[in-house]
Amino acid sequence: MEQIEQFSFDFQTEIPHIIRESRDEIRLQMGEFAGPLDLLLYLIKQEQANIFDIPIARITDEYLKYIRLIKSLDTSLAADFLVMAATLIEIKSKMLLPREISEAPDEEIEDPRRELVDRLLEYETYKNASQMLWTRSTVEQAIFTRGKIESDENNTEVNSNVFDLLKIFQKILAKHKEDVILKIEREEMSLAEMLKKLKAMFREREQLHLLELLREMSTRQEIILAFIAVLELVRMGNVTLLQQSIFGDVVLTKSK
Amino acid sequence: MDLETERQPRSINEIVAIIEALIFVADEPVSAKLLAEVLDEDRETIEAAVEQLQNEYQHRESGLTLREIAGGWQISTRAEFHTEVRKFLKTRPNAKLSLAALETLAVIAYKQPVTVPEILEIRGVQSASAIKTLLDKRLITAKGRKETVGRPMQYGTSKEFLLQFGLKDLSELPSIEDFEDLAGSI
Amino acid sequence: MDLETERQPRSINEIVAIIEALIFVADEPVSAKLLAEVLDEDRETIEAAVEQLQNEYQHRESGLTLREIAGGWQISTRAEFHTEVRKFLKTRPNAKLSLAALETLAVIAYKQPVTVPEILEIRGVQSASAIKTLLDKRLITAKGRKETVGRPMQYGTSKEFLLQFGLKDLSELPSIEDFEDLAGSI
Repeated sequence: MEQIEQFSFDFQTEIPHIIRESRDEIRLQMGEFAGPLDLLLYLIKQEQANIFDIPIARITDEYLKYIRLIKSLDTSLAADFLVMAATLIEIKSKMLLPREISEAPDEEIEDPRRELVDRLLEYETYKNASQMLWTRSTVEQAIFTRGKIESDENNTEVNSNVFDLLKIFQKILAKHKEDVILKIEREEMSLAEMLKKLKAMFREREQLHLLELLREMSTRQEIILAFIAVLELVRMGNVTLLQQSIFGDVVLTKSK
Repeated sequence: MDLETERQPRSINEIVAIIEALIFVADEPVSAKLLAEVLDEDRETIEAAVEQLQNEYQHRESGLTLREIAGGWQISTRAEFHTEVRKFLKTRPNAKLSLAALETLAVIAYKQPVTVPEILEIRGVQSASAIKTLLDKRLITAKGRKETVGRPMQYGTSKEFLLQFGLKDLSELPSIEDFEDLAGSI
Repeated sequence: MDLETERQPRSINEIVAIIEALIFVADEPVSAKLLAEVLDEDRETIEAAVEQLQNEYQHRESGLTLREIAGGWQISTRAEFHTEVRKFLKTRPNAKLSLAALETLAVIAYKQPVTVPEILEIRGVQSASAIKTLLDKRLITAKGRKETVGRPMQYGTSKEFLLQFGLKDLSELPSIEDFEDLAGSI
């Protein structure tokens, strides 16, 4: 049996929750929330609030308190928690605005919390469904199929899907890349050879742009060598360097 | 090639026995369709035979059971003996999916085919590593591309999902409305 | 750890059922000694139970048999059904591939049309037998000759490939970009 997941949890005992230590101190218990909606739902239930009438100011404060606790969370997830924080603050500020007296008093004023409530309800639907899946898989783990028999011997073969193709292809390419790099390193150039190469280039033309020259080099090693070779040519008085503007390209000109 | 033509008609008990043998040697659930093909019997005969076999399994006080899963029939141990089986195999229960992976799987199961941005929309959080886990565990699979900007990949559940969650087919999942009704209560 | 001590004594039928489950899940014939250990029952009880189980298998008109082999017990199909069993094993879906064939298929799928020397260059190993397997399984097909020295044959994936991998067309193959959101996790 393969073991992949690093952390597991138990729906009955390991639901993450926050323990209030004192007025200002809260502590996170058991793992992480599955996302900002998960946390929000938890806070609403904790406050025993009605999801259709969320006490937005109180919940926002609680939410922000928690956000401070999860600073260490990996950044991609933290971003999603922060987006929710911004949404909550926005809703809170809208709720604080005095309700304009509507031209038509019967007209239904859109509750700023409306969209959030819809999202929470949809999220909770799937969260409930995931609990059902958890229960099913737990039951299923009590059931075993037969052991290996003789006719299974072709089990070296794998049942594959398109993702296997992609993964395998990427692996081959990665291996291939290593091979190419190795090949180049074996054909390492010496400084003398690089000097020779540059001199040959200057035999054909008067000027060379440094960037262009370096771009022609295929490895870091060659780039460094080319740079040293250029400096060497300057030192020997074979070429002069000219930079036409600050941060502009450097032009190598053959000395007369 | 086809020597089958001259064979004697089989009795129902013989068909039941052959079916049992085939389901046993198969390394995955066997559909009634495949059984009918291999035995060269019609579908009704096969279905009646499978039903008889299942009754036999139910009435014997046996350690095994015959059940329909992932579109086919499979013999497996009875759940009540899991302690002894596990002790014998020296296995522990499989590592469970993380909460994030389970939620993502629930969204994919009920919304399929569904794209990564659509999952993000519902869960409110990036689900990349959860999707990666589900792909690695073969619980989900590609279901073509969505004809929209960028042609994103769509995901759906796999046969492995049915196997690991003990489902005959997707229609056996409770309807999403059941969970909708639960949401917002408390 | 050992909670076994407080368990209820098992009935003989229960022992028989558990033994059947254990023999069923085992990869190798199971000895009475091992069964006695796992069940924590004495050897005589186990031997009586195995005998009872064997009688049941003999008297049921079943497709399976319980046999003693290499000092242990094993469930297998009855010899008289070997024709059907063999026929069945041959019909198994051929989406299964060796790793070498899968690698070659991956290269062909993503690089098509591609020649044998090009595949060799990418994989770094001879792929002739893998290509033959793929041709036999109709997963790849010849796509004309390349206009270069020796005019080598080019290969690409077939319609059967699309079918077996559940793709509408080649544009549905997952690409590296599809995994950019999943990057870091792959």
